Parts: sequence; structure tokens; C-alpha cells
Amino acid sequence: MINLAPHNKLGLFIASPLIAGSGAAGYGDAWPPGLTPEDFGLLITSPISASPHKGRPQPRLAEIPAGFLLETGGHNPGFRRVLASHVKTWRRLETPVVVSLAGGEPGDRAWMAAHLEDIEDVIAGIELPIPETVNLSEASAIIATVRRVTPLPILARLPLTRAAYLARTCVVAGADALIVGAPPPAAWRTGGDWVEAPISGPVAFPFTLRALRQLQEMNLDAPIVAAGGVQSLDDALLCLDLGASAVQIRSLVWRDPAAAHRLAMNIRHFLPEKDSD
Amino acid sequence: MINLAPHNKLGLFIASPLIAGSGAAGYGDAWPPGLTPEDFGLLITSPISASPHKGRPQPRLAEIPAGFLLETGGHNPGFRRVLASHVKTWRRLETPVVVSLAGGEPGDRAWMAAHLEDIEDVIAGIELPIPETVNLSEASAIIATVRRVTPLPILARLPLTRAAYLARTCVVAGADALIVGAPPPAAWRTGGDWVEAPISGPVAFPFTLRALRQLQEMNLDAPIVAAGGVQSLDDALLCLDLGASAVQIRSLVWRDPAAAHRLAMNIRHFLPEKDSD
Amino acid sequence: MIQTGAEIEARETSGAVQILHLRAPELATRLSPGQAVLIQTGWGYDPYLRRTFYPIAIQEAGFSIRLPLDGDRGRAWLRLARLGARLDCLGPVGRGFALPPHARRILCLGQGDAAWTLLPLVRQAASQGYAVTLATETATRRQSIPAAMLPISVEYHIATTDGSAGRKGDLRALLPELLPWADAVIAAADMAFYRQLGRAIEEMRVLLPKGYAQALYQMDFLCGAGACQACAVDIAGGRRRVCLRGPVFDLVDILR
Amino acid sequence: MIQTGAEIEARETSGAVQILHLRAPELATRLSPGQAVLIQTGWGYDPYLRRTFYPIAIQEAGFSIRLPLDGDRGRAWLRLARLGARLDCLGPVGRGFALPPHARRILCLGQGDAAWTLLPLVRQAASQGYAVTLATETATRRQSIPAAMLPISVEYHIATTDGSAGRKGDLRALLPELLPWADAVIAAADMAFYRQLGRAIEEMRVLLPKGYAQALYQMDFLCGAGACQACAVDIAGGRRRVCLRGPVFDLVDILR
Ligand SMILES: Cc1cc2nc3c(=O)[nH]c(=O)nc-3n(C[C@H](O)[C@H](O)[C@H](O)COP(=O)(O)OP(=O)(O)OC[C@H]3O[C@@H](n4cnc5c(N)ncnc54)[C@H](O)[C@@H]3O)c2cc1C
Ligand SMILES: Cc1cc2nc3c(=O)[nH]c(=O)nc-3n(C[C@H](O)[C@H](O)[C@H](O)COP(=O)(O)OP(=O)(O)OC[C@H]3O[C@@H](n4cnc5c(N)ncnc54)[C@H](O)[C@@H]3O)c2cc1C
Ligand SMILES: Cc1cc2nc3c(=O)[nH]c(=O)nc-3n(C[C@H](O)[C@H](O)[C@H](O)COP(=O)(O)O)c2cc1C
Ligand SMILES: Cc1cc2nc3c(=O)[nH]c(=O)nc-3n(C[C@H](O)[C@H](O)[C@H](O)COP(=O)(O)O)c2cc1C
Ligand code: FES
Ligand code: FES
Repeated sequence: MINLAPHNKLGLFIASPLIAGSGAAGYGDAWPPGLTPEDFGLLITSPISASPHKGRPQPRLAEIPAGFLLETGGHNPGFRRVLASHVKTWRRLETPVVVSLAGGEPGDRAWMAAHLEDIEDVIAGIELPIPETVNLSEASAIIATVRRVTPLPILARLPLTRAAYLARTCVVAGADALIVGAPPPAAWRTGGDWVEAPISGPVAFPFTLRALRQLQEMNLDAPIVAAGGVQSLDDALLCLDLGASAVQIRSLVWRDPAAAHRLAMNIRHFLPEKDSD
Repeated sequence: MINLAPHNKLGLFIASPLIAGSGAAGYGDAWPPGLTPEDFGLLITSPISASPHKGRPQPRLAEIPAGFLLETGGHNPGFRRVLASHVKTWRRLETPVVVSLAGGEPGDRAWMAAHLEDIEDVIAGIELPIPETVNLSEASAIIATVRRVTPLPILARLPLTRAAYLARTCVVAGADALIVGAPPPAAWRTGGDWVEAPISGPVAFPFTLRALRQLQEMNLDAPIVAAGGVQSLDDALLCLDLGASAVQIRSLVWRDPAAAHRLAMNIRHFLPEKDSD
Repeated sequence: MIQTGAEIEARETSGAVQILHLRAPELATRLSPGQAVLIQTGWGYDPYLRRTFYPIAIQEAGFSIRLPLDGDRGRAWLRLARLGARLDCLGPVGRGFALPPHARRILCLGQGDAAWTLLPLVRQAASQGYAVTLATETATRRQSIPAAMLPISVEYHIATTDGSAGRKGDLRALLPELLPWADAVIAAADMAFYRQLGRAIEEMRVLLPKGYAQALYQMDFLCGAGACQACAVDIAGGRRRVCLRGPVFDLVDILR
Repeated sequence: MIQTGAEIEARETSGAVQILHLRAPELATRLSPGQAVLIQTGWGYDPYLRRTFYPIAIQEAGFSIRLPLDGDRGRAWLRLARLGARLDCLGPVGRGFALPPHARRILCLGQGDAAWTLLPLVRQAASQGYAVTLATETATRRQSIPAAMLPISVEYHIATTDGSAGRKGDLRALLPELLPWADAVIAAADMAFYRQLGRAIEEMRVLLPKGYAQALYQMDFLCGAGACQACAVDIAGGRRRVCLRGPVFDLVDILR
């Protein structure tokens, strides 16, 4: 087992270093063919906001060279309805579930985190996406306000191009692990409309590698999850080699579930020893 | 003619909106087959530093999905030798030349800019690359120190992912035009070694589009040069459509000079009217 | 939905249009008319997204897709792929057309290239003994479905924008003549036509009941599995994922 | 250097290795042994960089390239390209081998796949009346150049690491026997061998003079035109662009 929250009393133990990234399988209810929760060590839900969001109208998807942009606009049924619909499923799963909490009004994330207390036995942790343009004190505040209200492990997802800049602040503020992270946003025109979103797909991987290398030199005392553009066992092993304790996929789950399943089968042989216990 | 420095007494007049970006043709001495200075409205030199730099050893090049990373490590013969070798060529060219001044010790750029005075008749302007991680006051200082010592038009090249954040500060500090800009840095392993550099090629274009859209909304009173991943007439026209006065290419010059030449021929028909005089 | 290989068995070329016949027994047995198949194109990572196809024929051991000439590099790759090559397919995506059990006379209405997606349904209905009328609208004769591709029992009406075949004009003009006959309608067209169709049905039958008309909401999918949210549109009284609820909807749901 | 199309005229397959014969008259007349050609692969933007080839044959109207099986997707695309397809080429890049005017006996030394890049030079030298000896070292017999591909006048020595052909071992072992005979040396190998070669020449002739040995510094290019600085290496007393100063250097320049 890998512990993604070694300094947290609860810990966050995962049996495989492969994580289904935010939205890869919706709220754990949308599995592409041939994939099951057992393929993953951890499942992160789509981001949830305090109130429901319709997200943005079409178009939401644009293809770019070697990847795509997906702008859902934060489409989600809202905190209460997600819990009402899915807690039963999460309880049944063998794979631990981390709930991703999107921003919104100040206090929203803390409010949601506090309400997760009732289902602390079902939830393995909380993911906090750190927005692209925050400064250090804003990043710190996002984590600290949630840290204050919950003992659950916190995984902070950092923007890749600024991960090195933000990492230590996030750990100090109480993040148990860092997801590295969110690819940089870009834009593309499709039909007459524009889609603007973080880049997804293989195109994101070079940014992931750079951020991992930067963090490796910082010797942070927190496990790192590599995310962004991972497509193959080679990609995943390179991330583990660069100090990541686990690897997150999403685009691959959507585009090629069979390849994701193969990756899930093969990566089990490469559990990083330093983090197992 | 397009004036890229409308508020500068000297002005910076270009006959075509296509610019040979920094290093596309070295110091104006390395033209891929089929391309000549006449294909471009402006030629920007490779970045020059006050003292010579050997740059980095091999490997310098890595291929990434839909693009590449090129890390020369600032390889250049230094300010004095570049001028000694190339001023004669620049004087003969019909195409105006902008000199790119790399950073280094504090004061280096100002020293170089001041020494360009002697050849003010040969040089049409100065490009100042703004590093990826500067804050507003650092960006401001880079431009202001050069502005103080030279009347030459200044083109500030902004990091694409932070262009909107830095743009107004740079204009206020004295930039005559903004090059938008430098693609975000990434890393790739080749052989056993790492190459770390801004992404180049088609993979950069979605970042250019996003930055242009952000700047369009800011109504800055400074011409904008689109740069990063432009591969075709369609790409170039989209940039002009988003408010750019000119478009810069480099990867395309290297990879497909014939396509660059076709673009040069075709884009002349699409001079943006608002900037011509 | 499964992920499976499909072998290119044959290629038909008619002008600039290609039709590929693919062998994929496992997928074919699951596939209904109106459902989509997502096919991976290219080697490597560009283009990254699968291309969405609505098969124009479904047989026991395979299905066929149509490739009009366009600028897309994914479809260009398919046009050049060799016979015998294996394509990676995800499918079937979503819910297809359902032949209404109590109807006997089915009117199929197809517009432009979307008309071709009706072909499997037309053949299925004809073979099951329904009385089928197909009416299509295309820009010119070239785009329209050759009559020879239809079962002999099908009544076929053509409208072309340029008048090069059938009636000159659009599908709407055929409705007054055909609607009264039909006790079920199946359509593949754009939203503007669906609105016209809704109005025409209401005029003729006073109200548009659920179960009377089915319509294909044609779009491109990313995951096809309900995970990515790329396909959410305002339909059936909310913002719904077309890959789960569609791509075939009751016309009532499309219009409200 | 020019940019021009090259048509795939023929494809030879030997085991997993392909040899493509390309028709490109304009480029062929400019091309010398040891120079490189940069070929665009794939459709669209991936892979973006051209692949660098050192032709293994140069004729009046074309040239040939060798494609060993490897994981590269650009070369995979070339392996699958159809006869008649036109490839976009940039070349020739840099300076090739120059047959030394005052020499009569030329020793060519090739290591691994690089040995093949000597073939055009070997043929040129033989046809111009030089006495030519070719010595190669490969891992096994399979990688070595078949004797039938050489002009009949060429003396051919083989070493293989596994002993499956010729002498078991590396090229070094052949030097004492061959060097004294040669009044010029041409090599295509790695740096380690170039250093050994330099030492062997010094032992035999007291010093390594300029003009005695030429060596290919094989690398991949981006622009091939001196603009991008991707190819700068420490050579000839400085950090030089191989596409301008090389890829063929005097051995003296490679070693200092
Ligand atoms: C609407 C809006 C849009 C924005 N858009 C962007 C954007 O697109 N991109 C963007 O980057 N920012 C953007 N910002 C700015 C961003 O939100 C922060 O203001 C910015 O990152 C400042 O961070 P800070 O205050 O923590 O820096 P400070 O902590 O105030 O940094 C000040 C100084 O501290 C030093 N310093 C800081 N960090 C380190 C370190 N790790 N090591 C050593 N020294 C250090 C530096 O020398 C620096 O000059 C935006 C802000 C707003 C309000
Ligand atoms: C070694 C090192 C590495 C670094 N690496 C990075 C890196 O990778 N990425 C990175 O982004 N930074 C990095 N930084 C930080 C960067 O250099 C600056 O410190 C940072 O951008 C702060 O900018 P600032 O001081 O101008 O922000 P400030 O002006 O101090 O911003 C403070 C506050 O002002 C407000 N503000 C700022 N800009 C705007 C605006 N446009 N509109 C409205 N409100 C605004 C914001 O609310 C913000 O919270 C690094 C610094 C160092 C020293
Ligand atoms: C529009 C968009 C929204 C995303 N939101 C989140 C999020 O809230 N939390 C998160 O961890 N990852 C988020 N991601 C990242 C993915 O979940 C995934 O971990 C990451 O992109 C992995 O890269 P891949 O998609 O290339 O595999 C988002 C990505 C995109 C494009
Ligand atoms: C390693 C590297 C260094 C660069 N240095 C500069 C520079 O100093 N000044 C500049 O304007 N552009 C610089 N660029 C950007 C290019 O000059 C060019 O304008 C830009 O990349 C255009 O994108 P393209 O290469 O995709 O056409 C650099 C790019 C790379 C990859
Ligand atoms: S295509 Fe992914 S949710 Fe519908
Ligand atoms: S390959 Fe560009 S400078 Fe040599």
C-alpha cells in the first residue's frame, strides 16, 4: 500500500499507484467499457460546488494539436445532490474515493468540507484545485480554511506552470499531498465559438515533467501525484522515477479505456518502495 | 505600411505583417532555402547578451507531441562580436532589424541599449524578452531601465500564460509594442538527458490564442505582435482577427521554409487596415 | 458499449465520397440504427480525439461508415487506410431508434448527410414488414441516397435545393402530403427542421404526442460513456449528456 | 540546400530493414556522400521535426535511404508510405566527404549502422580509380553490408561482435593490418572509436596530420541552415554548428 497522507492520522492508503483523475469516471458512476474501480488505487470525483451549476452551453470540446480542450464550465449537480445520489455507491466501492471541491463564494469549500464529516468513513480525502492565478497567500488561505474544519487528508492540485512556486506554501498550509497538477489553460476556435480550458492529452505531459523535476529538487515532505497527459506505462514510470508516489490519468480513460486498463494491470508491478509500508 | 511604434517619434514601419521571430534566421545571416529577408516585414535577431555565452552542451533538442523543445542555453557570441560581424549586413537589408537583448547582470541590457545609439540608423528597435517568473515591478524595471537610455522603439516579449497580467505594466513602463509572446516552458527526456525550454511548434498556438483574446479585451494602446505556433495563413489571419498588428514565425521557418514563403506571399493581401497609414 | 477492433473489408468510392465496410462481429450484434461508433484515427497522438460515426449500414458481422471529402485529418487518415487494417472502435454509443410496436406506417425524414444515418433503420423497418416512406432533402442529386440502396418496398421521395433531382426545394414542402399517412415519424435533420416538423405535426394532428416522432440529435462524442460532460446540451427539460440520453430522442424532448 | 519533393520509386525489404529508393533529380545532383537530407514525415503536425537521413546511395536522379526497424513514429510512417508518394526533403545539409586529390589508397572504416553512410563514398572512390578498402564492425552478420552491394574492386573486411561473420571483435583489431597501407582514411563511427583511431594513426605515423583522416559526426538536424543552433557541439576548437561545419570533419578537428 502507498500512503498518500503519511502525516495525517487517518492516512490515505492506495493499493495501486494509478489514480482516476477528477472526472475520469464522473462521480464513480460513469465507467468506460472494460474499466472498473478495481483498476485504480484511488478515484477522484468531478469537482463539486456548493450549489448546482449548469456549466457552459455547447461547444465544450475543441481539438488541438496532440490533445484537446474541454470546458465544462464547472457543470455539476451541487454538493447536496451529489452526496444524495452517490454516497451509497462510494460506500460499496473497494477503491477509496476523494471528493474534489470546486471554489465559489468564500466559505463554500469550508462549508462543504465540514459537511463531509458525516460521511468521513466513506470519503478518503478532499481534493482542492488551486486556481491558475492565485498568489501565495490566496493559495494558503484556500487550504487553511479547509484544514481548519476537517481531519480528512487534503490533496492540493497545483497549476503545473506555477507548481514549484506554490508547492511549499500549500504544504505549510496543511496539504497532505500535492497533485502536480493542472495543465496551463489555452484557447481554440471551433465553429464560430471559442473554447478556453486547460490543455488535455499528450500535449500536457511535457509540462507535467517540468513541474515534477522542479519539485524533486525541493525535497518537500509530502507525497506527489503526477497528473497531466500520462498515456502509457513509460510515461507513468518516468513520473514515478521523478519522485511521484502515484500517477493520475483522465484523458486516456476517455479516449482509450483498453490502454488505461493495460496500464492499470502493468503498473502494479512498479510500486515505489520508499512509500509503501 | 504598419507602424508598430505609433507613439514613438522614430516609429517602426513594416511593409508586411509577417515577422521573422527571434532566431528564425540567426542574426540575419542564416536563411533556410527559398526564404529571403524580403519575405518579412521585420527581422528579430537571436537574443544577444553583453558577454559571449557558449550555451548548453548537447542535447539541445527534444521532440514533444506536435512540437519540440529547443534549449540553446542563450548561446550567442556576445554584444560586441555580433555587432562587429553583422552590422554591415543589417545596413544592406531592406527589411528593418530589431535586436533582441537577453538579460544577464543588472545593467547589462541598459548598457547594450545605450551602445546601440551608435547604429541607431541601422536598428529599427529593441526586443526585450520578459522572463517567465517576474512580478510586475520586475517587469516594469526591465523596460524602464532600457527606455531611459534609448529612443529606439521597444518591443516587450511577454510570457503567454501571464501576458494579460503583465501587459499594462509593460506599456506603462515604456514598451511601444507587445510580442505575445513566449510559450510556457516544459521538459522532455531524450536519451538519458533532459531538455527544458518553452514549447515550440503547433503545440504553442492554443496558448497564443488565449493570450490574444485576453489582451483584446484590455484595449491596450499598443500594437500587438502574435507569436507562438503560427503555421499557416489561417493561423495568421486568426491572430490578426484577434487584434494583432503583425504575426511572428520561427518554427515554421525552420521546419518548412516553402510553407513560410507561401505564407509570406499570401499574407500581404491581408494588411490590417486600422494600423496602416 | 465495448472497445473492439474493426477490419476494413472493402472500400467503395463514389466521386469524392468513400464508404468503408468494416468487419466487427461483436460490435455489429450490439449496434442499433441511430447509435454512434467512435473510431480512433491516425498513429500516435494526433489527432487525439476519436471520430464519431453514425453507421449507414449494419449487418450481422459488421457495419459501414460514410466518409465525405472534408478537411479533417482524422477522416483523411481513414480515407487512406489500407484494406485489412484494424480500426479501434468504441461503441455503440447511446440509444438508437426504436421501431414503435403499434405503428404500421413509418415516415422517415432525412436532411443532407444526416439522411444517410436513417438507412439502417429504413432497412430494418422494411424487413420487419412496416410500410416505410423515406423522404430526403439534399443540396444536389449527388448527395442523395441512390434508390438502389433502398429495399424495394420503400417509397422514396427526394427534394433537392438545386432541383437536380426530385422536387426542387426543401423537405417541408413534402410534409403536407406525407404526414397524414404516417403513424410514426423518424427524423435525422437539424434543429430548425425539427421545429418545423413539430409545428407541422401539431397542425395536422392537433397535438404532438410523446412516442409519435423520434429524432436524431447528431453530435461528436469524446468518451461516449457519460464521464466527460463534453456532450451536454439543453434537451429534454435540462442540460443532459447526449451520449447517455440520446443521440435519438423523442421529438417532444428535443423541442422542449 | 533546396527544398524539394522526392518520390518513393521502390522499396526493398530485407528482414526488418527497409531501403527506400527516392527519385529527386534536383536534390541528387547537389548531394555528396556524407551529407544529410531532412525528410518530413506524417501528415499534419505530429511528428513535427523532420527526420535526418544520411543516404546510402546517390544516383543521377535520386538517392536511397535505409530504415532499420525502431520505435520512431516518423520512420514508421515512412515504412508504411506508398510507392509513388512524394516526400518533402530539405538538403543537402552541410559538407560531405571530399576525396583527397593526392591520395590513391583509401581506407573506409564503418561502425554499426553508420557504416552504411560510407557506401556512396566507397562507390564514388572506386569509380574514380582509387584503391578502396572497406572495413566494418557490426553486432551480427545481419547488420553488415552485403558484399554484393560493393563495387567489385573494393577490398572488404568484416568484424562482428558475435563472430557471426568475419573476425570476431571490433574494428580496432583490424587497424594494425590496414592502416599502414592507407594514404587516406574515411570513417563513420562513434567518438570512442575516433579517439582510438587517432591514437592508432599517431602510433603508426608519429603524428596525425590534417587532411589524412575524415570522419562523419552523425547527428539529427532541425533547420540544417545554421539558424536554430540545435546542432552546436564542441568540435574544431569551439562550440560549432555541425550543419554548417560538418557533418564531415577532419579527424584532427573532431579530436581537439
Ligand atoms: C485578475 C488577476 C489576474 C492575475 N493573473 C495572473 C496570471 O495570469 N499569472 C500570474 O502569475 N499571476 C496573475 N495574477 C497575480 C497573482 O494572483 C498574484 O498576485 C501573484 O502571483 C503575486 O503573488 P504573491 O503576492 O504571492 O507574490 P509576492 O509574495 O508578493 O512576491 C513578491 C516578491 O517575493 C519574492 N518571492 C516570491 N516568491 C518567491 C519564491 N518562491 N522564492 C523566492 N522569492 C520569492 C519575489 O522576489 C517577488 O518579487 C493575477 C492577479 C489578479 C488579481
Ligand atoms: C525563484 C522564484 C520563482 C518564481 N516562480 C514563479 C512562477 O513559476 N510562476 C509565477 O507566477 N510566479 C513565480 N514567482 C513569483 C513572481 O516572481 C512574482 O513574485 C509574482 O508574480 C508576484 O507578482 P507581484 O509581486 O507583482 O504581485 P503583487 O502585485 O504583489 O500582487 C499582490 C496582489 O495584488 C493583486 N493584483 C496583482 N495583479 C493584479 C491585477 N492584474 N489585477 C488586479 N489585482 C491584481 C492581487 O490580488 C494579488 O493578490 C517566482 C519568484 C521567484 C523569486
Ligand atoms: C476542464 C478541466 C477541469 C479539470 N478539473 C479538475 C479538477 O477539478 N481537479 C483535478 O484534480 N483535476 C482536474 N482536471 C485535471 C484532470 O482531472 C486530470 O487529472 C488531469 O488532466 C490529468 O491529465 P490527463 O487528462 O491528460 O490524463 C481538469 C482538467 C480539465 C481539462
Ligand atoms: C529556446 C527559445 C528561446 C527563445 N528566445 C526568444 C527570444 O529571446 N526572443 C523572442 O522574441 N522570441 C524568442 N523565442 C520565441 C521565438 O523567437 C518565436 O518568436 C516564437 O517561438 C514563435 O513561435 P514559433 O517558433 O512556434 O513560430 C524563443 C523560443 C525558444 C523556444
Ligand atoms: S461524450 Fe463524454 S459524457 Fe457524453
Ligand atoms: S540544425 Fe539548425 S543550426 Fe544546425
